[in-house]
Amino acid sequence: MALLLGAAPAAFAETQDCGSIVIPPGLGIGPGADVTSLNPLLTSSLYNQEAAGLIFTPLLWINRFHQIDYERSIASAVTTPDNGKTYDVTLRPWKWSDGTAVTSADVLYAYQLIKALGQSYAAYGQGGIPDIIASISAPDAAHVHVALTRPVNPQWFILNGLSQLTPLPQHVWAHYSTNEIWQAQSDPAFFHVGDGPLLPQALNIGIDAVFVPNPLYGGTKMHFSRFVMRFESAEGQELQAVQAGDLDMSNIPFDLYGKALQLPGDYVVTLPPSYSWHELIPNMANKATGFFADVRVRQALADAIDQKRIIALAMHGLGIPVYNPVPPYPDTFLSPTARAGQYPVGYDVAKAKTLLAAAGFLPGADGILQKDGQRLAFTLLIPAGQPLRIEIAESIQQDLQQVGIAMKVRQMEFNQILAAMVGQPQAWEAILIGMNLGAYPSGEELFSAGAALNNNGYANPKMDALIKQSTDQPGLGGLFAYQDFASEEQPVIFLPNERYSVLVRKGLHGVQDFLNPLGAWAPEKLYCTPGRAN
Amino acid sequence: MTPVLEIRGLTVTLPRAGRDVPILEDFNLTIAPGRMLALVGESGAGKSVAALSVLRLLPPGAKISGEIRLDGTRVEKAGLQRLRGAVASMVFQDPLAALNPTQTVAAQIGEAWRVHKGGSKAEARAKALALLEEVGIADAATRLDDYPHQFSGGQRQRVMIAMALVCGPKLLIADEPTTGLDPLVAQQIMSLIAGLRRSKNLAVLFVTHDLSLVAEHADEVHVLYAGRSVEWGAAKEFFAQPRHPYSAALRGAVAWLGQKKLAAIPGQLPEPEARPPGCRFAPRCGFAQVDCTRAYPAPVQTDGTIAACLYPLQGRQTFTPAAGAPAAQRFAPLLEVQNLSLRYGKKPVLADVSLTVGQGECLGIVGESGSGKSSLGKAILQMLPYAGRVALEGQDFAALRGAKMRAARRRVQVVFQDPRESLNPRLRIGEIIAEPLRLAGMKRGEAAAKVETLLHDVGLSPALMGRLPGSVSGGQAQRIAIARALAAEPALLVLDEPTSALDVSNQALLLNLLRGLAQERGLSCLLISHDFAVVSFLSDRIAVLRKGRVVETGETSGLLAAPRETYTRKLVEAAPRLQS
Amino acid sequence: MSEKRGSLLAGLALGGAIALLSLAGPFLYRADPYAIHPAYALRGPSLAFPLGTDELGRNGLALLLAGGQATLIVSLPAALLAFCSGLGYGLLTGLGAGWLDKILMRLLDVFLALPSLVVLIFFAALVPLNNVSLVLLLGFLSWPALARLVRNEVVAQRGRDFILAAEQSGAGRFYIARVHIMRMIAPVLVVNATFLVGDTIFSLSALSFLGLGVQPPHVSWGSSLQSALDIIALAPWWLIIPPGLMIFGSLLAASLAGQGLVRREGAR
Amino acid sequence: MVTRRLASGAVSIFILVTLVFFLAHLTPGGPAYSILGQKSTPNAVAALNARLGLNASLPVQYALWWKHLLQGQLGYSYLLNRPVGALLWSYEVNTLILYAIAISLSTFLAILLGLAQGVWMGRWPAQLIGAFQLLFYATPPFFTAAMLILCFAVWLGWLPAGGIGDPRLAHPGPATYAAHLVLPVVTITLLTVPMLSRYFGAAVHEELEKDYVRTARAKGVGESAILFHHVLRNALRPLVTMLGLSFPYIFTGGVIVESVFDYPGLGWLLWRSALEQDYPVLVAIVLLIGLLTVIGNLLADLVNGLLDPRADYE
Repeated sequence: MALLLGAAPAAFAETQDCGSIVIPPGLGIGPGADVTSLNPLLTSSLYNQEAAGLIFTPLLWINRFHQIDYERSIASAVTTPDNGKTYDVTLRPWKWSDGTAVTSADVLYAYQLIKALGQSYAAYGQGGIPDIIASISAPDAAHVHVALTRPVNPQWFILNGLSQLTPLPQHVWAHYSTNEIWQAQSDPAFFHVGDGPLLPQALNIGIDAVFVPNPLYGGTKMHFSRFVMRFESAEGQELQAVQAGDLDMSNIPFDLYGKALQLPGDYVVTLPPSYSWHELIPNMANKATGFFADVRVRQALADAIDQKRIIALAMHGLGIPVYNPVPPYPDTFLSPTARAGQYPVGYDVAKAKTLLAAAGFLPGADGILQKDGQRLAFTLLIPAGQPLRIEIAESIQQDLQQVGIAMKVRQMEFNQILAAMVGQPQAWEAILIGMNLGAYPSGEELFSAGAALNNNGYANPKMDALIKQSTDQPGLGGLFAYQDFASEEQPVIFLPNERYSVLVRKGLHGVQDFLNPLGAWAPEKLYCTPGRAN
Repeated sequence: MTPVLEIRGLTVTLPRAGRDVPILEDFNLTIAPGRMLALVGESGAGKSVAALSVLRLLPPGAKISGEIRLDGTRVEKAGLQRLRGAVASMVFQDPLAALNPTQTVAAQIGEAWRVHKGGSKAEARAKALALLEEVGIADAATRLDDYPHQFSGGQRQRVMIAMALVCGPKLLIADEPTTGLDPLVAQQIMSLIAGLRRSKNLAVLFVTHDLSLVAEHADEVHVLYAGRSVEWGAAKEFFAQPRHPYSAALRGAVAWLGQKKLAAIPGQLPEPEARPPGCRFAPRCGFAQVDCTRAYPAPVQTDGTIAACLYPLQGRQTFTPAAGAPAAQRFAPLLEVQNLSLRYGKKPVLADVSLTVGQGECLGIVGESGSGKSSLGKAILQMLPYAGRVALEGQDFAALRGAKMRAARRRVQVVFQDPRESLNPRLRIGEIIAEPLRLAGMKRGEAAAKVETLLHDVGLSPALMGRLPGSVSGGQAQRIAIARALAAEPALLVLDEPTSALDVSNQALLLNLLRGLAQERGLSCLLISHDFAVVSFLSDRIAVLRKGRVVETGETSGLLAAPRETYTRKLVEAAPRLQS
Repeated sequence: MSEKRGSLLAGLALGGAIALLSLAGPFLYRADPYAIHPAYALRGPSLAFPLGTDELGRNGLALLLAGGQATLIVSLPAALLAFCSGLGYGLLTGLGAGWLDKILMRLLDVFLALPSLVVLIFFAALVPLNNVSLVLLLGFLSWPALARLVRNEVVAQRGRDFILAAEQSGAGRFYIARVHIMRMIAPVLVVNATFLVGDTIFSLSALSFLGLGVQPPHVSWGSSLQSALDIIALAPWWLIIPPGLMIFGSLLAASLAGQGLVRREGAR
Repeated sequence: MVTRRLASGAVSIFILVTLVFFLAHLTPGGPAYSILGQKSTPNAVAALNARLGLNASLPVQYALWWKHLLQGQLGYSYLLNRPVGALLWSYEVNTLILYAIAISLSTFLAILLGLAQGVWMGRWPAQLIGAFQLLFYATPPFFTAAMLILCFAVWLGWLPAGGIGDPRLAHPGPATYAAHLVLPVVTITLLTVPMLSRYFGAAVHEELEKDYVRTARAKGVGESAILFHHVLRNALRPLVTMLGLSFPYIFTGGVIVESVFDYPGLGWLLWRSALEQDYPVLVAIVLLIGLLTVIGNLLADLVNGLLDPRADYE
């Protein structure tokens, strides 16, 4: 599955300073939303992470292929002498924007702040942080020693856990209480000291977030003097804005992809898909839809749904089918069978029908399958007002109709769906939602029994064991076995992930490298050539 | 000396239901400077149309033919504005509606001045002040910046007159200026107009339906009936002996003071669309002959006035008032009202009113507007909360509740002033009259029969049962209201200004009907009115009300002959009396 | 007279045509509105698809007819519900005792100032969204305006002489309401009933902006218009104009009929 | 008079705010889920609710809210982490600009059309205006908006389809800010003019039939002088009352216009805060709407008091 890597970067024509760059949050990820917090520990939304990532350089920068790019990380090396229980991190000489050196104390401070925030910490539990750490110490200014409570798969802990310990300006933040830090999370003045490429100048509610280059930034210099994240809240408007010169880049809504291609001057960059997928969560805990507990029903659902048609119709061809819990791009963590494209499930209406028959479902008078009185019918909840999700749901509804499953669709406010999903198992039957993953696609938070994000009552001892192996045993063997078994189990019905395209204004380049599907931006990669009206 | 106003062969048509209907036909009139001509007729006779056509103020769609000359010059569409207010100006019936509610008096009078004479605002203001003093507004200087609603009815009419005379016109056209005013105030306005006439040598065209009003002031009288002139000439001659039967009948129908018998004019005033051929009064005329109906009679110069009648009245038929009222009988008490007082919010309306109404007796309540007479009626009808004791046949209303109260209230029924308002426009007449019967539980069939007899009792044909109130005249509507009241078989009938919204002929009919009913059924009634003559015609005893207090009560003829209180004497003098 | 009756007839004719088209349409034009034809997505009008296709390639005309059916079977009963509750509330306020009038009027002011959006989201979350709940929801949105109108009209009529006369003969409050008040406020009621129909259709279409109206794959005029708005940059005029005109047509029919009735009743 | 009116207005607002406060809190879901999104886990939600003070009992939260209000604080927006006061003001400015232009334009047009309709009642100009009123009265705002965008933004490309050109940004100067305003203003105008002009036309026609106009003519005053000195002033009174009363109606229309044009005004903020259950912002906006409605009515009555000395406006 060769993936188009977008236009090869133009030859190094004579570059010029870009002046102001204005882009919306959520480029390559989804419809943007306002930036509401600049604190990396409190940013629950991807859009906030993009903004915080500009101010603070991460301990470990994870690139598009989920490998650590030490060029852009503050850590210069991470070693695990006992292969999984203790870790030594060496820091690179790095400076805060006020000249103070970035030291191991800043890393320790970040850890203590995460501990203090407890459940309020946005990524609590991810990669085991913070409970998995038994002790953390700073032998000297350039080294951090971490000892865990138990030996784990180093790749899992480094990529998902250790990467969270972004050094924070202890000499500035220590004066404030945790509550004050929480309260000031959207106040640019609080973040005047940072070690990332940019510093926040203003956060105008409902309008934009303005950044300026960090004078003491250790990395390569920026090619612009002002970086503005503009909050356009409707995708339709963004195309218009790029043409009008209000924006330098914008997502292209799928339906408008054809039109975007013909726009004069500006050019389209199609990005690799973000590290996420869509999923149809069948609720096994709800008595009304007990039939989801039968794996054959779930497999039949996966076989009945034509993912290619969804990609063609809803995503206008810009998407990749997903059959297991490891997104196929990048293929770093794909199991050999997945890499070869052999999945236990796939669009096969006949197979779906035989599976359902084997599971004991017989067609009722209205053509809908039923088993001892219970019709194979359920209502799918989808977030209101999102055309992409509506079209996916409508396509699935038609597919399931063919195999005798009746699915009704209902739109609901996003936060009400989440509330039902997390707190009221009897209040929902199935939900269509997207799921983003950390750098190491382990499933300990998703599918192990009672996991934080396991909301549909799925529990399977073999799945728990495999997940444990993928997080605790070194090497990728565990991960491969887990993903193959999950593909067979379909704890949630995996659905295609969309590939966003970005419309870029004439004269602006380096977009491909600037955008990293995991959400971190590299602003220094952007440069301009003449002919760009500023 | 050229006449101020000459009207030759004036015919005016108005669009009604898609057709142009002649309202006024072949109307001729001349008024010399300083003379007052009274244009008299019942509503619908076309007198207002005549007045409005002088200055072309007719409603849109009106078509006019014939010639009008003002101070010698022909009135044309062009140059109309120059004439209006300068050569001739008008005063209307309802002064509150005729004045702009949101502009000060000074501004509105000033406007009349500046439209013709220009000049500065201050100059106009001074002129307005002068005129206000001239028309008798007390301390006019402080009232200049007041608004119309801050003046009484009479004062507002004075303001209108000031506005009309500010540019010193030669002719004042007054369209029923005193209708709707209390008799005392009306008399003051009449004397004001008469005074101005003399002091400014002003010609006045005075339009009215009330003969008694103009008897003392008019130099000439011109009577209109159904759009045609029937009689015109010197006032002295006219009042001495009206020559046209309609003029005579009109005089007979007016309730002069002390009159015990009213000569009601039979039949109805014809609608403009359905005017009979020949003499239009023939169908209702006592002296009509066959040839009256062939062609419209040419005007004939009699030894007094000119009359358009083939058989003008000769000799001196005088109208002698009937003999004195029957001796006062003693009546057993039916309604007792003791120290009744009543307030609207904080404003006191009635204070310590006591009176009694005997079995079969008719008690009159006379008072000017604002005296609280209507409130007294409503209090007795239990429609308003009050303090004090009201008892019917010994039973105090205050002690009653629920069904007992409802039964007691049924025994007191009411007839309101405005016939249009007292009937639900969307209910059939049969249903309206049957309402009290249906409320008492009577079946539909039985009620219908009762309604027919009631209609007969009030002199209406049962054919009206299926029709809606909108299709009957004011007089007929009032009689339907009476029928409804009788349906409840009341012991006491409260009549709140029953005749003041009616035409003279309908008034006479109604008063005779009420009188007949009272005698036949031994019905006791409470007649409330500001018109002393109407009250004196019906009631056995009269109570005079002033600012919420009973000033004097007494047997009718005694009170008329020798009123004890000065206020009562002034009221009696203002009432229309037969000119001997 | 002709001009008054003219607009009434025009309104009824237009309203009748739209109702007929929407209620009978789906049976006449057999195409399945929800069948997806990927190959024909977003096509302009053609022989196969007289009103073009939407972004999933579904038949535009079939969607319009199905949308009409969905819109009318919800908005007409909702208008009836709003009419009855508005009338009831208005009569109660107008005829009830003084203190009751004060309280109910105060409550009415609150409802009129309350942004319907908040109420909608509250009910939409609690009540399962089906046609019945939509009727209740829409009914709830439109009754306050009528209630205030009825109350003011009743208070105006309450003091009139013929009512005082009826009370004098022992008429109770219900008799007065039934015989006198209803006949007097009939013109106001009739006129506003027609405007109410327009309002509910409009509100249902507005609801779809919140994703609360008719649920996918079913469509209402409002939801098709709304999804067309999402891709307005592609100028899919065949997806915007037909549903828009249908809503516009029904509102126009309602106000034409209402206008005609106003003049006819007003003339008396 | 004014105090009594303000008191009853205050009572209405109190009920309104209380109703919305409890209604919003009782709606299932909650701001925590909007904030956490996919990362909503039971513990994270509980911790966030604790921090936002949402797990206190409702009456306690309600009392707290009033305490803060009385101290002049409107609380903190959960989603935008900003004090509500500043937040409201930045959105309100946009709405005020939009409404100021739209309503003054509509009133001006309404008076012109109303006058023409009143004076020529029955003749062709009045019927033409009547037809215009009927047509646009029946047009739902989002259909008008859709057609305007289709014609001017997409086909002709003269105007932006929506959003707001912020004057403070380097690229879009005041010109583009104005360009973004055109279509929303036109939509609101087409929404309000039919209603206002029909109302005003009827008032003008009614005044023209009144007796004092005949008296003015009898004084020799010219027709146009009568129209502007006498009739216009008295006909304005019902229009002013109508404007005072129509604030909620225009605001609801505005919410739709702002969301269709994605114009970040108060209506749009109400829309979002209601969807994402950002309670402090939602309740603050409702409080603001209540205040503006009561003040709007009061202002209308005061202005009418000036126009008509007769009524001591109760």
